[in-house]
Amino acid sequence: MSDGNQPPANLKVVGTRPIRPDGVDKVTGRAQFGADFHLPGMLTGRIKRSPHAHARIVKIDVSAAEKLPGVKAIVTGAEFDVGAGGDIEAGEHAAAMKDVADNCLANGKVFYKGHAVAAVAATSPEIAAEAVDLIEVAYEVLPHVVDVDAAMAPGAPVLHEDMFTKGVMPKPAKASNVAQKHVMGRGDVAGAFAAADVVVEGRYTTAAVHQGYIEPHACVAAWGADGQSTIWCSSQGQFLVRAMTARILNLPLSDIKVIPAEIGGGFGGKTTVYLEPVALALSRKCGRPVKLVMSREEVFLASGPTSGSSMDIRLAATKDGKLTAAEMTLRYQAGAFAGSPVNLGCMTAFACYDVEHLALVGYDVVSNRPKVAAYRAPGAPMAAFAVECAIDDLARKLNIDPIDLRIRNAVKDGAKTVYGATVRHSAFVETLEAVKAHPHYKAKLGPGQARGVAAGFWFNIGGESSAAVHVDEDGGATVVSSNPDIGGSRASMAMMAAETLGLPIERVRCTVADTTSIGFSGSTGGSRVTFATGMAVVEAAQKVVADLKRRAAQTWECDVAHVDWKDGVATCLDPSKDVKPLSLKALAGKSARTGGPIAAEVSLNAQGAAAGYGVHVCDLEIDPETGRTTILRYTAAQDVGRAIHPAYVEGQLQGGAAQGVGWALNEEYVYNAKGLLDNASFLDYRMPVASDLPMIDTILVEAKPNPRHPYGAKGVGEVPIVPSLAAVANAVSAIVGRRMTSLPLSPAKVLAATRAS
Amino acid sequence: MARVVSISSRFRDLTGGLDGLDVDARSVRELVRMLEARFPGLGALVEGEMALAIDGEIHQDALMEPLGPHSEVVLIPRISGG
Amino acid sequence: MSRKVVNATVNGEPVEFLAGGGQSLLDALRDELRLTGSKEGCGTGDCGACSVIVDGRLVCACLMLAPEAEGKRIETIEGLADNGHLHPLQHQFLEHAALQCGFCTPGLLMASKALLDRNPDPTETEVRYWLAGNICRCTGYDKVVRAVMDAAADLRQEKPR
Amino acid sequence: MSGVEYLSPGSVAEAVKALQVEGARVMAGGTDLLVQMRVGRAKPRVVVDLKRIPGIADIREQDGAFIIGAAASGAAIGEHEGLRKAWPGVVEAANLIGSTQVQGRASLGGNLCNASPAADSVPALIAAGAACVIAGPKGEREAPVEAIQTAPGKTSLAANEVLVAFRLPKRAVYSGDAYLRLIPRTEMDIAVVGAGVSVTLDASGKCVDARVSVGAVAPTALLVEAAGAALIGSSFEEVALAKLEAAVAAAAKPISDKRGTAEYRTKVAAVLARRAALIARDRAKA
Repeated sequence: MSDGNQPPANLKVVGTRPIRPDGVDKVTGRAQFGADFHLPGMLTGRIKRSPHAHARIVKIDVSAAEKLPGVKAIVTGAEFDVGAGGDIEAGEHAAAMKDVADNCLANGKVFYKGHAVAAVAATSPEIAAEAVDLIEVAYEVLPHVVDVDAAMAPGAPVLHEDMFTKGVMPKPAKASNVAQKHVMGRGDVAGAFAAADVVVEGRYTTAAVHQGYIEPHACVAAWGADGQSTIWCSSQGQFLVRAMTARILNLPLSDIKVIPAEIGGGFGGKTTVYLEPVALALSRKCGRPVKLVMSREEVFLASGPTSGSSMDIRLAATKDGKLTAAEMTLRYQAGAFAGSPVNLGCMTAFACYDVEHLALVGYDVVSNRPKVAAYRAPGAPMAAFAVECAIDDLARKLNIDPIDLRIRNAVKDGAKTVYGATVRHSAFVETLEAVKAHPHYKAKLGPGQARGVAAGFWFNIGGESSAAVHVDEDGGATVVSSNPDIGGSRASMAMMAAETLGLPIERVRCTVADTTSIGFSGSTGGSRVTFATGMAVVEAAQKVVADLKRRAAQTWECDVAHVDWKDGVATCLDPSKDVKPLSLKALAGKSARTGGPIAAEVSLNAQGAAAGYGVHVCDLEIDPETGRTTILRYTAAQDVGRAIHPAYVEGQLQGGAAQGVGWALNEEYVYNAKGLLDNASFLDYRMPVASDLPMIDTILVEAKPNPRHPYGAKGVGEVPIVPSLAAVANAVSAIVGRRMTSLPLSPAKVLAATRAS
Repeated sequence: MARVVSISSRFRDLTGGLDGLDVDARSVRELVRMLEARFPGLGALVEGEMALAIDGEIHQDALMEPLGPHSEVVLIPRISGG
Repeated sequence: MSRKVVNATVNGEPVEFLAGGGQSLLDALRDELRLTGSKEGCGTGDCGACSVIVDGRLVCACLMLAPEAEGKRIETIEGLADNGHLHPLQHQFLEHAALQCGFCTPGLLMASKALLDRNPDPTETEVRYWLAGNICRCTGYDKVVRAVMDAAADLRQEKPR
Repeated sequence: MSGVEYLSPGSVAEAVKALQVEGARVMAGGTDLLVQMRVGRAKPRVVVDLKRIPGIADIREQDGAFIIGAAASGAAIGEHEGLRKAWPGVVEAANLIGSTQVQGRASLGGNLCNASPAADSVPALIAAGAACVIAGPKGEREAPVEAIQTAPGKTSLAANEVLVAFRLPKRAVYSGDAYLRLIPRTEMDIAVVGAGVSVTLDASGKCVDARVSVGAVAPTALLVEAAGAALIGSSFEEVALAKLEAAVAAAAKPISDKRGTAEYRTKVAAVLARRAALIARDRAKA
């Protein structure tokens, strides 16, 4: 569909709120997640992990562990043989496979507490645990660094002797912890600042935070004697797991079948591998299936998180509130290996606003922390925190309503972003206006309460997807999706197919296929599934409809152009024919005699994804004597194109906002003086619980459906975490009476600031 | 003449510090070939690892796209997400 | 390893299984009885994904030793639906889209059942505090709380007091 | 956890006997012990589960005093109306331990003997003047709650002693207690600071007796006698409350850790003690 076409009106299924096809499985305990598989003869795997923040591995002695009865296999990083080929797209960037392999099992050096060093497979969990204790690793402990600014400072312990900052001319002579420098911008920033009526500036920091999915990483791997293997696992992409596992063990893709389990949350954190290559290496060594499941402590120590950051920002504006220039330096922790999403931070920082003169510098910095993984709009929330706080300062300084100030500067269609894309089909202004008109924004605040507002942006993407639609002989249909269903996508896939076929939603089911049963697909991530895989589903359904029309025409002996398809029924438009309409059910029942099974599979590379914009409003109060914050009211508005299943779209907004509130108030990776993570548990990591939050109101702005998607969908999953950090921080700052620049806004920090101001 | 600009520092590394250049290419495939000829490694980088914004539209995999006589091509990192 | 025979009632059925002295009830349910509906999110009582009801009390199955189950009446998610008929809580969770990934859902449902068993008309605040031990990372709790409140209303209609 | 033996003695004497074995650990609710076993911090050879001992989880009133079995769950304590009325501070402290699920299991005995400086029920029990009934090979003895914890994770109980019950004294008229804690979230956290206060007033509302205890500001919960003394004789005027705050701040010797800084803990301990004192006073008047 080309630009300008509006998606069809009078939809029967799209936009309704049916029960998801996999719902009953998930409320009855029947759904099988990663750790729920059990095979005959299955062994339990367990991983030996580094107790140090930074150390050279001098020797790994597995001889005592090997002798323990019940131990069937032990592997170390030496087992890996990263095959040739380029990097693999994963999460927020192309994953350097050597790094992914070294992260799965260390190669010569450990870079953080919890870094995997060796793994065992044994006949019971108890024996596996004992064997891990018996593996002796001799370390030469090295100086460590965990803070991003400290890691950049001269004299900091260098993690990788072969890391020479990319993007710097000339190439640096000395290795450092700065993996890459990104520079982007336009215009005459210095001139614009010189001419500015008003300038605001600040230095902001955010803590590393974990995605916090409740299901720990889990898999079962079974090596076959013929070299063909099967992996059952919970991930955001079965094809990604296959690609990475194959590369790390240097195996052909067709010899690995990955069966996606239900996935207990991911938020980006399951767009890489930690366990699967290890489990398969163990299984290969002993010929028995091996199950590997992380403990919660291991999840915190060795998976995720996203970058902590430190940022400097300056904004220039005219006295009537027009932003004229901005400059920003972003320093993001990458963890142990290069690859923070700082480039995406730079690209998204000012994506909401039309700013003529821009200068952005980003640094991707390694330190002795776990390698970061994608987390919901990777890189964007931290940058938005700084930008939206600075804009709040500007609104205060100019005494302009914060929404009016944003409307004044909002990007509109046709504007050029700093990263080269032209803004299209955007409803950011409409979203801001919707918030301004909402009762929440007009509600009076009580004494001691304050309101924060902030906006956020995410690109949304398309990409490679496959889907099939099978018409059953009784007139129902099955959709075969290529993407793990992380938040209800079976429902949206089935709905789009039902809409296209003209079937009631109850007659369409959806299954998620393994790597051998459907064409390739990118991962469930980047807010791409409803858009891209949805497009494949609709195209497959359209092919089915074309086939059904052809069969009807054949039956009626008329021209297919004279067959109309509506609400699941073919009608003959040829007035010379006296025939009764044929339903999908009737056509399906006769499929054997009209050409055989009715099915279509479509693989495509979806283009034309439209970006999303969100605006959040947060009311809160603070106990002035303890610094504790209570969120009183929260509203999240978003430009969603068109909501296929509005309840699940609302759920994305609410869930993203809740994660952002956690990021703003309490969540953080806490390190001790030895560089060891000190709060690797839900207890001390402190994610929001039910009593921490109010209801979260949502406003779905459907002013600009994306004409590049058959039903107008835009990605919705990532945007809602982006505005929330600053929405909270702006309200807290208003109460405290000074700008709060460092997340999390823990009670101690807030109390200290309250007393100081 | 298509105008090629980049927001990636990898581009700058391979071009000896350039932020942009003009290339007389009619398609992305031709562009990749010409970039590779001029700056060894750059064509491969563009083909293998970069997304392209061509006249304002992002293409994650742009190799088959045509270029107009005055197309603006911005090389950007591939975007994925959580 | 010293394993003992444990006799208990699970979802109304008598069961017999072998339990190690240090084994958790959660491991016994999942590994011995293959009732994998109860999930392990943390193993330390901080997430509630393994919530089950033992002799009428809501507990984390990860914080109870399997041999303690001797003689106890255990209710798990697998027994919440009555002969294939969904419990009003299950029904309302689906109606409200109160689950996204569904991993915390069994625990949330069992915790909610324990609440409604003793408080048929809870306030929003009571629901939120009762469920504070059940972490959900997907939904922000909004739809979960609404589903529990509506299920409570359904149950009150079913069984007028 | 291979080779852990589980024992569930049917009497206190059997339990004491079971504890003679090297590496034996008492379990009441198990909500701390199982976590420690899970993360490898505790490696008991024998787990001695008290819950099958008759009466060990009972709560009973005896001439106005209350006997709370060491293994009575938080939920059972919260449901006991008489106890709730007489000792609301103790009950609210017990009910703050963990989630609803943890409440189904966690006990006062476990909370005390786990010997965490941040245990919620301990300051409330100390403020209440509660005594412990302890059984050992030589029979029973009693000790005040504040005499049990000696250091983080350490108690004054001998290896073969079992805490059987708590005895809460008979309530005077015009008396009340309260417990407050500070956590960053609303639920599920370990106390950053906790404060328990119990007061007795005369008919005019003047304080005639007061005990103030704070948690998570020292290696063990503290009984701050000077803070109690600050209230006695006062009618909770600002001067007396300021004195109470100063006494608490002076007594607090906190550490800085992942849960809070020493400075913050000291400040907030004083704030919470004052707030708890006022709630206790209001309850005493009611």
